[in-house]
Amino acid sequence: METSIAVDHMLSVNDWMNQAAAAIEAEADHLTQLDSAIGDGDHGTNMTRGMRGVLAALADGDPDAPPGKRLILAGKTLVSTVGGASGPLWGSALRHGGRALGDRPELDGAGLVEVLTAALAAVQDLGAAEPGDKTMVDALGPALTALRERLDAGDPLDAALAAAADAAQEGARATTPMQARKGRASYLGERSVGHQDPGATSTALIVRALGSALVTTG
Amino acid sequence: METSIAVDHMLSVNDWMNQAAAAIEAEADHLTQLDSAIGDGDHGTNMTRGMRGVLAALADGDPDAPPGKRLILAGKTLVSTVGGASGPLWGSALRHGGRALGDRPELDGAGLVEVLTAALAAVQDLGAAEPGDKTMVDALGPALTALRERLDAGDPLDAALAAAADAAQEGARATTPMQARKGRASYLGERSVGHQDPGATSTALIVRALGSALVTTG
Amino acid sequence: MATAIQTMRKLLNDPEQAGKEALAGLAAAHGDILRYDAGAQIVVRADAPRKGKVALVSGGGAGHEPLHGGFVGLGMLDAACPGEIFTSPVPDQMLAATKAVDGGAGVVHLVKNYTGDVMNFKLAAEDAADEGIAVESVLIDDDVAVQDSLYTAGRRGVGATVLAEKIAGAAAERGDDVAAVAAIARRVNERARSFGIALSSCTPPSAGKPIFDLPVGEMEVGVGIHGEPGRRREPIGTAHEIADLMVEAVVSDLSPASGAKVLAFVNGLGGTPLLELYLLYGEVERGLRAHGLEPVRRLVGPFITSLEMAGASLTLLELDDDLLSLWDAPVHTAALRWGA
Amino acid sequence: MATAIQTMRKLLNDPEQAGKEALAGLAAAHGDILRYDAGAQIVVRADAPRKGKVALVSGGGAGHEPLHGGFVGLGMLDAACPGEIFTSPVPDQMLAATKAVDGGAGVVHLVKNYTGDVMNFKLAAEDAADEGIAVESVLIDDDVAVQDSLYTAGRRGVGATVLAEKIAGAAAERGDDVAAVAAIARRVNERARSFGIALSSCTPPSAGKPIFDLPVGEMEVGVGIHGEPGRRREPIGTAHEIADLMVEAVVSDLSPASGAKVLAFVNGLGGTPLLELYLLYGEVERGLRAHGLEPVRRLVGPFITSLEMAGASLTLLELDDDLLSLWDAPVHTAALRWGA
Ligand SMILES: Nc1ncnc2c1ncn2[C@@H]1O[C@H](COP(=O)(O)OP(=O)(O)O)[C@@H](O)[C@H]1O
Ligand SMILES: Nc1ncnc2c1ncn2[C@@H]1O[C@H](COP(=O)(O)OP(=O)(O)O)[C@@H](O)[C@H]1O
Ligand SMILES: [Mg+2]
Ligand SMILES: [Mg+2]
Ligand SMILES: [Mg+2]
Ligand SMILES: [Mg+2]
Repeated sequence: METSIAVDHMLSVNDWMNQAAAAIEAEADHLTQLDSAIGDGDHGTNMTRGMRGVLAALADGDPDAPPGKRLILAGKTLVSTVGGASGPLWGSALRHGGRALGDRPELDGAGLVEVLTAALAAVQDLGAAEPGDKTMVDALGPALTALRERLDAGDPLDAALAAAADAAQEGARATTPMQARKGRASYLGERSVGHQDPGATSTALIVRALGSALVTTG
Repeated sequence: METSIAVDHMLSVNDWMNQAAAAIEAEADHLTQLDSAIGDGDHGTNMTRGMRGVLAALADGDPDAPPGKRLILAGKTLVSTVGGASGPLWGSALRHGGRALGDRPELDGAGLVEVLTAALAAVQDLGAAEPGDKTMVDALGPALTALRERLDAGDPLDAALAAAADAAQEGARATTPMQARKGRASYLGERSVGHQDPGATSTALIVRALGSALVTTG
Repeated sequence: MATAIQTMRKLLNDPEQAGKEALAGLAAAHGDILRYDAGAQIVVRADAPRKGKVALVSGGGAGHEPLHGGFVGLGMLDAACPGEIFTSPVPDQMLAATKAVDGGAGVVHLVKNYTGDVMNFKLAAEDAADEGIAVESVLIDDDVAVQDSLYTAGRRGVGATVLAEKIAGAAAERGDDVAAVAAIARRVNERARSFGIALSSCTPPSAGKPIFDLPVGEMEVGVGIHGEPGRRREPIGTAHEIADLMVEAVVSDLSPASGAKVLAFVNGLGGTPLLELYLLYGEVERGLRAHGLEPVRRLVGPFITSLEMAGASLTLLELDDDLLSLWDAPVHTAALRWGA
Repeated sequence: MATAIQTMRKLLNDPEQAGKEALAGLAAAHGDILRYDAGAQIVVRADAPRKGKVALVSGGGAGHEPLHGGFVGLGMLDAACPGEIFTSPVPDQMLAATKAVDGGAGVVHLVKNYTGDVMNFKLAAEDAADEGIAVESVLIDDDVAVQDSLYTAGRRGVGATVLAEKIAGAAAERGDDVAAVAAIARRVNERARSFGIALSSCTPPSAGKPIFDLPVGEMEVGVGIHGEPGRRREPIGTAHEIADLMVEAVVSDLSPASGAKVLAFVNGLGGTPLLELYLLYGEVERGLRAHGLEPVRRLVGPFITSLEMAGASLTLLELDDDLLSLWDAPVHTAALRWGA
């Protein structure tokens, strides 16, 4: 178990992953439907398989591991179980996010900004997507920006997380009119316009799950 | 051209085949539909192809050939163009029917009885179907019986042909409750019950066409 | 009759010409193996006639590709007579094929047991006899879904046709005489049984619509290869259940020796992809072993099809040493090739 | 997520396990050629590793059978890494395969150009380098339906994959070193172009319903092999028109030398039977000759599929003497076999 030293401004990696897995699984059919329109109809299945793997790995893992190590384990598990585009992308995101934390015993708001910064960099490094290319970057980028701005402005973590989640969701919605320039959807050219990107949509779910990962007991 | 020596009691092979071809072609979709239910959905196409071949062969054939030779040519053409079960069966029927006529210059009612007797024998010889097996025999057999009885009773040829056509049609209808014991439909076992036999149905059309083959000019 | 191609999910020009155009394409693609005589409407081995070799001729309706044209070549058929789709060819074709491949050692006709095929081949054999060519006819009737009785058309010829063409073809290649080649083909037929199931209907190009309606979630059990409905309709089973059904049907009818070496042939009906056929094969092998049988040779793929029908059939052949070595002998056709 | 098999016309047990069960069946049917390591989720040549031979590894999502597992064997792949259906495999598989087949002469990864495949193979190559195995990666991107530009994911890898696996496999078999094998594979990719059309959608087992809706009478033009919609939708054309469209697309992009000798590969997408593929091949050959090209080798059949999708693709490879002799070299795999 992670030890939490204060109420409401620390995050549990396990809770985050648990909530994310539940949200992904609940929305799996929808994600697959989105991927059917502009991809190959497997995104819901891919992410479900990956998140189940992550939960199993965390359950089997070292109970005393610090958050960074947990994130690395989660990322490795995604790489090893998902495949497709989303596996290496989210996998590398969490691995690099975890590495950014090093051995720090706790994950607080500032730490999360570092995690998401490293995650976004990893996604862009591997996938070379720019904002506006109709990918998960269009959800992750705005989420990070919103989080950083709210924390910089002194907002409490829960409010900042809510803002980040809204920004990710808004970013996902904003992919609809875009023409895809990366991933499978790019094969469709102009026909990709008018559909919401599945990866951005699942990313918004994962970001939203952070709000349920606040450690409320000390 | 055939020479006709009297009004209304001679038959033209060419007219018979022309009328039969027209009737088959008009009903082709229906025949194929019947064959789809208990066979392989090609009976309309098969018979249409065959009858077209027959018309072409008769048009190319010796204009002075007697009816028997014309029937042999029609039969050979069916054998050579139809394939399937109906090709050899109707082909042999007409070949043997034609042979029964020899070189006789005309085809009258008595001749037609001989033709159909030989035809039915040929069908049963090749296909080994008994009445009640749900095949063309169930239309051809009753037609022959009705024709023979009416002519024996002294009815005029046109009335006898109408009776034969009605008997064939009734015979075809009567195949519906039968369980097929020959041909493809027999593979269905009890599932063949409740469907009218396509070959009996086309046979009724061919018999009915005889009524339009009466030579009315001398 | 003219059917618009817009009613079908098919690559066609004129639906009525589909079979013939496919043969022209087959010949264009495999000119080293075979030639297509469009006039006589036959497919003939490129190097026919082979002097002194018994010639093997088969044929039947089109729509079962690669059967039969795809099996013309070294170690298999000398000629194939393709009819219209699902319609037996006519005697003229069989006679032309017989004459084209006769190398003086006699000709064997491999005939699938369908009323039309049997009657047309019978008329052709009579014609060939008139022309002085000795023809031995072998009837293939391996489909256990159909009750064999004196009062029916008898069992259908299905998957065993492929195996008989391969094995009898090898016997002919090795120099067996006409009686021996025919005997081998008959032995294959005697030692083989098949059973098929369909998950969809199929659409003959000239009909333009499916032969029967089959709702998703149901299967036709005991189908042949002409888009006919099967013996009964059931809710679709798992591959495990379907394999058990097939294995049970063929094994109980064949009654192979316990521990017998068998060739298991899982055939696709045209629209079912290899992923599913291999998945089914795994289940079939499990089922065969559970019956104490030893699969030593396998053939998995769409080799005798029913247009684009979804479904599969199992053919089981009990092997002896001679059948096994003939199966392994070189073959070089469009659809089967090894050792050559 | 659990999808009932009752919603599909498929031979399945658990839809989620379809790919793995098919591999088990493949291995059961072809134990002489390959083995399936279910733990590592890889298919490996039965006699791997081959000491001193460059090893060829490919992989990608399942659902394209016989690609890639059906191409493991002498003269082609040393190992295949099959992902979930339509989902790239994971680096662990590629690493395990690479280690299993490394014969000390280096390993070539043949990677179809899809974001997922490229990224997973990239991570695997990094892992292999960490373990001291030199990996050369070759990207296949032959699909001219997709615009290649710096601002897209680039062209997809489709039919050329089969040809590259065959030809690079032969080069490895003849003893070429790792750079030479990779160079040959790159040459195949450079001299090959593909274009596909779909007449139906397809249904991933775990999704349980078709990826897109395509009314009868329409076709998707410019599709890949993952059930993606194509570049545009049009009323279905005749085989003649479709062949012209395909030939025009690949020839104009490839710009082969006039009079060039070519290999024409007419590929079925899974649900289209051989009758139609040969019919299309005849039209393709006509089209190629009209462009002054000389087809000297052909491959016709379902070799790189999109589950049970109806449709076809054309891959054109401009040959030189070396590519031709490597194409003709012996191959013994489940799906392609000659000379061995
Ligand atoms: N180059 C890329 N950079 C960032 N995200 C990408 C890239 N390519 C694809 N994606 C994301 O991956 C999602 C698709 O994931 P998924 O369906 O699981 O994989 P695949 O496309 O291999 O089937 C897309 O919706 C998109 O958000
Ligand atoms: N043994 C037989 N004797 C008489 N008629 C038969 C026999 N077998 C089949 N038929 C007839 O042939 C018809 C089917 O003809 P057709 O569909 O053209 O040939 P196929 O069955 O070869 O597709 C059946 O409806 C039946 O009337
Ligand atoms: Mg996807
Ligand atoms: Mg019929
Ligand atoms: Mg028929
Ligand atoms: Mg995918």
